[in-house]
Amino acid sequence: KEWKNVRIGIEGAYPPFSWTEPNGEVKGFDIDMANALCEEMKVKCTLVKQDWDGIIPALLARKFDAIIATMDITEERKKKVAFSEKYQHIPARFAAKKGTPIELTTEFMFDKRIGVQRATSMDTYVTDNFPKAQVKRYGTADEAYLDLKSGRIDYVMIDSAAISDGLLNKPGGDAFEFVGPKLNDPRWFGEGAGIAMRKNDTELKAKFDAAIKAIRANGKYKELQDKYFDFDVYGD
Amino acid sequence: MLLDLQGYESTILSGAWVTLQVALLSLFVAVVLGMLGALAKLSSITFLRWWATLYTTVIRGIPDLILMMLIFFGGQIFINEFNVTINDWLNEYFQGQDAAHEWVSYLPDYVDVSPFFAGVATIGFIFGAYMAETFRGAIIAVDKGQLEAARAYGMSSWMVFRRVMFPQMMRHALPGFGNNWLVLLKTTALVSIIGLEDMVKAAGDAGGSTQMPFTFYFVVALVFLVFTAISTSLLSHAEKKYAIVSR
Amino acid sequence: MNAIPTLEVKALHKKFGNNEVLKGIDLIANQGDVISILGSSGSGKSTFLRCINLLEMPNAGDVYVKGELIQMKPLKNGERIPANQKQVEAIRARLAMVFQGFNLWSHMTVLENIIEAPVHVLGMPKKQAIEAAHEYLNKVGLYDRREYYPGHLSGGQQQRAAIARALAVDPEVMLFDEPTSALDPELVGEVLTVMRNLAEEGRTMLVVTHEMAFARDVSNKVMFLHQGLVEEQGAPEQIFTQPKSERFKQFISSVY
Amino acid sequence: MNAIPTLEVKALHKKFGNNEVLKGIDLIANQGDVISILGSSGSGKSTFLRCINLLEMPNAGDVYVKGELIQMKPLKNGERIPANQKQVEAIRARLAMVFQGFNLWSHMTVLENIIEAPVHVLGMPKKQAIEAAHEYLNKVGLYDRREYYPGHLSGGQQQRAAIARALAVDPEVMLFDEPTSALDPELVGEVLTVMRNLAEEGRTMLVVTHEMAFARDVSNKVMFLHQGLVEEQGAPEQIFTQPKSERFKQFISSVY
Amino acid sequence: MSLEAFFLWFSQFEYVQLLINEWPLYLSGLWTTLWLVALSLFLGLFIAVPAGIMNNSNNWAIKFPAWAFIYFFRGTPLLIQLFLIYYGAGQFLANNEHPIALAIWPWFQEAWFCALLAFTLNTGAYTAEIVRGSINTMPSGEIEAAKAYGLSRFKIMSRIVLPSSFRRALPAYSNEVIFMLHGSALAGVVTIVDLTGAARIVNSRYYAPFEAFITAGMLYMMTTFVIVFLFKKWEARWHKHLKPLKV
Ligand SMILES: Nc1ncnc2c1ncn2[C@@H]1O[C@H](COP(=O)(O)OP(=O)(O)OP(=O)(O)O)[C@@H](O)[C@H]1O
Ligand SMILES: Nc1ncnc2c1ncn2[C@@H]1O[C@H](COP(=O)(O)OP(=O)(O)OP(=O)(O)O)[C@@H](O)[C@H]1O
Ligand SMILES: [Mg+2]
Ligand SMILES: [Mg+2]
Repeated sequence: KEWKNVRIGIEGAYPPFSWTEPNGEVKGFDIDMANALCEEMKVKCTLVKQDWDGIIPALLARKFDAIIATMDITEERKKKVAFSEKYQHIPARFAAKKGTPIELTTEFMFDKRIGVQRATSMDTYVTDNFPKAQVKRYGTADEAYLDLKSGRIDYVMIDSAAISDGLLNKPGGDAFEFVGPKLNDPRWFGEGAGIAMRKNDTELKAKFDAAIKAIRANGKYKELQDKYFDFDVYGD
Repeated sequence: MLLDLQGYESTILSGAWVTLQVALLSLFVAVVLGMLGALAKLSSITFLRWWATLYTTVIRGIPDLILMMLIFFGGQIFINEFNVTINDWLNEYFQGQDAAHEWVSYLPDYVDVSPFFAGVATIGFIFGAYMAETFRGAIIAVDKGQLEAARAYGMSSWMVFRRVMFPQMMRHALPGFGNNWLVLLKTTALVSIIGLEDMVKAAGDAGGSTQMPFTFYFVVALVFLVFTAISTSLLSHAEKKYAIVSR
Repeated sequence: MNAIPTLEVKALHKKFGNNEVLKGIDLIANQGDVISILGSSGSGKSTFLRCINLLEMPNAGDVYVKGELIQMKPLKNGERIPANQKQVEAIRARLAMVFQGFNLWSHMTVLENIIEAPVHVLGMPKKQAIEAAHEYLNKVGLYDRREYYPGHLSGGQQQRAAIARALAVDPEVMLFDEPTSALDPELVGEVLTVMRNLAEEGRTMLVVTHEMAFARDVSNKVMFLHQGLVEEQGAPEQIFTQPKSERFKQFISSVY
Repeated sequence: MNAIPTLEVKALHKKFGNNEVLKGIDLIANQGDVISILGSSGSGKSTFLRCINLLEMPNAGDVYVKGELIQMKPLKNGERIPANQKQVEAIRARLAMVFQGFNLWSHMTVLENIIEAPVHVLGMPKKQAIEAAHEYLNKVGLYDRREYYPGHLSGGQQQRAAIARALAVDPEVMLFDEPTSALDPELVGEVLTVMRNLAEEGRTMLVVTHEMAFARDVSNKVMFLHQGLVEEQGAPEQIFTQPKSERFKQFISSVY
Repeated sequence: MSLEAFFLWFSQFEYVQLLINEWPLYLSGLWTTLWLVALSLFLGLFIAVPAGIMNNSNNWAIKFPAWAFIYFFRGTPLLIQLFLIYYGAGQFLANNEHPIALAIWPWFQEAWFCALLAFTLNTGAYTAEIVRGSINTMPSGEIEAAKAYGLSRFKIMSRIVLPSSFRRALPAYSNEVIFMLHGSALAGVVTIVDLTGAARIVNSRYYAPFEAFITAGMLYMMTTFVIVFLFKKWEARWHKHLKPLKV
């Protein structure tokens, strides 16, 4: 099959990777990445916004052909979709009100209220590791931040870069901080974030892999990275 | 200030327009399905009656939100798999006829069910069931003699429906129709959950970004109140107009 | 007298389930005949009229309108259905029925009621239909009520409007089902006057009625139904004065 | 005769807006009196009854029950309201009303209807109320229907149930507003029989009626209202045979 | 095939596995839905009856608050009401030193409380309309009779008007109960794991929306049927006086 047109699923509520401007325009690292890769592959891209917890079903339902939305390459997901090579790797972290203690043990987390975004690898991690905690699942990260601020939950666990941008560096964010270590156990968080596609679209996967390699090599990747981050998001 | 929308005015406004479009188009779908459903329910053909009854019972037994998820995701998967199966089947057939036949998509591999379309289809489908009940009641309420008189003057079945049954049943259907419309209008709020950029979704995004959700949802509530107020006054106008006829 | 009767019914049978309501009724109506159909309640008078224009499907027997046979075909279950729906629709327009309960279309004004069938069934131009309607409205004395809705008219006015509606299709035969039974005595007078005028004009009419005075004075033929059969029939002066059937004697004595 | 009348009404006036319906009516009912109130439609008969138990507030005039004055206080707009709601409630229970439309409580059985006021207004123990109710039910011949809901009774049975309900509060005076006008002739007979028996027992009754036979044969006093005033009154044998007022003469001639 | 072999064969299907693994989640979701709905309906009655009576009043000062309450809650989507309460509380009550805020925040902090409040107010408003409607159709003669027998105003309300009206309101109320059950599917959007919330979690684990939601849909439908059945029984008892006598 010829790929002239690729429809790409994005989230649009996960700064700095993707967010929606007041006028409705979507921006962010994932968006720039999608455009750069498409340019590299010489295909026309259409961006389709989709809520996170429906993003894989929507891919399977062919609402779009690929997902570029900071999706960790996990074993669970690999059962349903194929992934390109990773295009970034950012650890997940807990955040809480300044001075909140944390221990990553079942006993300590007993009855603690932890907010995660539904259907993320963080959701699976918390559910698997802290069975006695109260896990609160949100549709978007923003909703989790709102409840953290109001005190409805004790911790949020989300991609560290997303927390920095969406919570810590926003007005009122100085009352909160990262707590606990960076978490990147491949068992839950995989080997980084990749582009998800349907399993039988093998040509498309090959194209994306090649394009990622190419923009890594030609400096385009670095250019985009520096626009959003002051550290290496590829995570070598 | 409470109602400072911080630059999101236009998104909310265009969201409101989307809400209105979804509502009106769904209403159209619902009326068509409702009419068909009502006629099927009253039909003498057992098969039609059976399907119509299944339709109305299932739809009214399951929450809108669940149905919406089912149709939005399941519906698309179903259509696509159906198309792919048909394509495979046709191609195999032609390959059997002619070994050199190349694989062709006879039906599109995917049908893009946009959230807008899915929303309209789903809400239309759901409210079709409610409309069917309303219309059925209204049809029953039309005096049999009125239809008999029409037949006695040589009208064909379609003409009986168009010239006598329909105008008379609308009068009986109007109150129920009005209620359904008001509920439908509010149900459009759910399309935000399946990702349509309507007013509620816009408010949610804005509320998330600014971390001031109350403000935006409050504005949305006000817009809904305006919509309801306009609808109610139009409906009571229409009811008055039809009421003259019935003494 | 014409060679071909305007309406001819032969051996008409009608069952509802196991209840055989009509057991073979014959009738010939020539141009200008006014036939009164009498019978006690439940004797099948309405059913007979409704079978003539196929609002009920007769189980056996034929109906001819001006010599044209209405085609029916039998089903397996013993019922029959119209063989040709178009023919039935065309015939119905030639046999205008005036219902006991008026059945005026309540969402239309009197005028709209009257022009409905001429315009939408017979395809008459609207303008011409309205002109004709005005004439019929004058005839039944309702001209000044033409813009009223049926719901705003008295019973007698509604019945007269229903008669105007029937006249408007210029029918071969007018079928009346107890045209006065829902009316109070004063209104009965109104309606009977109109019908008497129609009879004088030479309209062919079949009238189911309980008004003995009408049957005797206006009609030229009377038919008495009993237990699904024609128990007695003849010219009114003859059958009212010298009834042969015991049952009919009893009937007229109870109604008078 | 008692020194204190059971019911006394003095100079009762009632206006609806500018329409003065009652222009000063006086009435004295002694123990055991059966007073028929006659009058053409719209003459204010119902209004008069309804003013007595304050379902309508009279604009002027006094009502005494066994010598006790019902207290009212005037408002600025010319209307009056009860001065003491408790007193009104107590008085109403002593003046039981039987309505033209029966007005039985539709969600209660006949028995429940009858014990409602004794138990919840008079505070009678339920058991005792039920025993009494059985007696009244026997009196009106409805004992075997006591578990029925009003919707399942015929009109005459409903009216008799309403009478039993009124009897159950053992009222000083029973007020009847056209107790038979909604009934068919057969049912009228049923109800009048019950009322005749009550009269014979010595109940004090005020009866608005169109039944001349009842007025003449059962009541001991007749009152004819016309244009808001008492046009004629007296013992029945006297006023039916020698009516003084022209209007009343005309009235009885039209009703007979 | 032995039973065990059959079971193995049967359980290889993905959907069966999903059911085997996740039924406790669905059950606890169903339980949450049920108590949330039951409690809201119960509490809603305490709002509905006074609000319905007040909205019938001729006194403007009594009528207006009830009217405004009913108008707002019937005129806006339940989803918006839920958001307003949940996020409104977060925005205005949390981190607020005002003594009232301090006193009530512990309640509003809980998602279930916000959902319960939103549902209660919503069903309260809808039920108030039902109450008002059935009070309005109370035969005025029966009220007069009650007055004529000296029942006090309170007794007239409590012994005659309300019992009779409730009976007439029953069919409309049974619809409201079903709507509330369906409406409660929204509880999931504020982190409550109700039946829909359970389905969404299952969906996110298996990426199988159709299976996840159809299971919830079936459970909702069964609940609906049970409710319909119970109301039929209740009506049979309460509506004896309206039905024709059995012979
Ligand atoms: N649709 C029907 N299904 C079954 N039985 C019917 C139907 N219509 C009429 N009947 C029966 O046929 C018999 C004749 O009915 P029909 O209405 O013709 O009587 P009628 O002579 O017009 O009486 P009336 O003077 O009371 O109008 C009655 O016993 C009636 O019960
Ligand atoms: N609530 C009211 N408001 C205004 N006018 C009223 C009211 N009730 C009665 N009237 C008027 O008072 C007059 C007397 O009415 P009332 O019902 O007492 O007559 P009645 O003698 O009982 O007549 P009937 O024999 O028809 O029952 C009538 O003209 C009526 O229109
Ligand atoms: Mg008949
Ligand atoms: Mg009266």
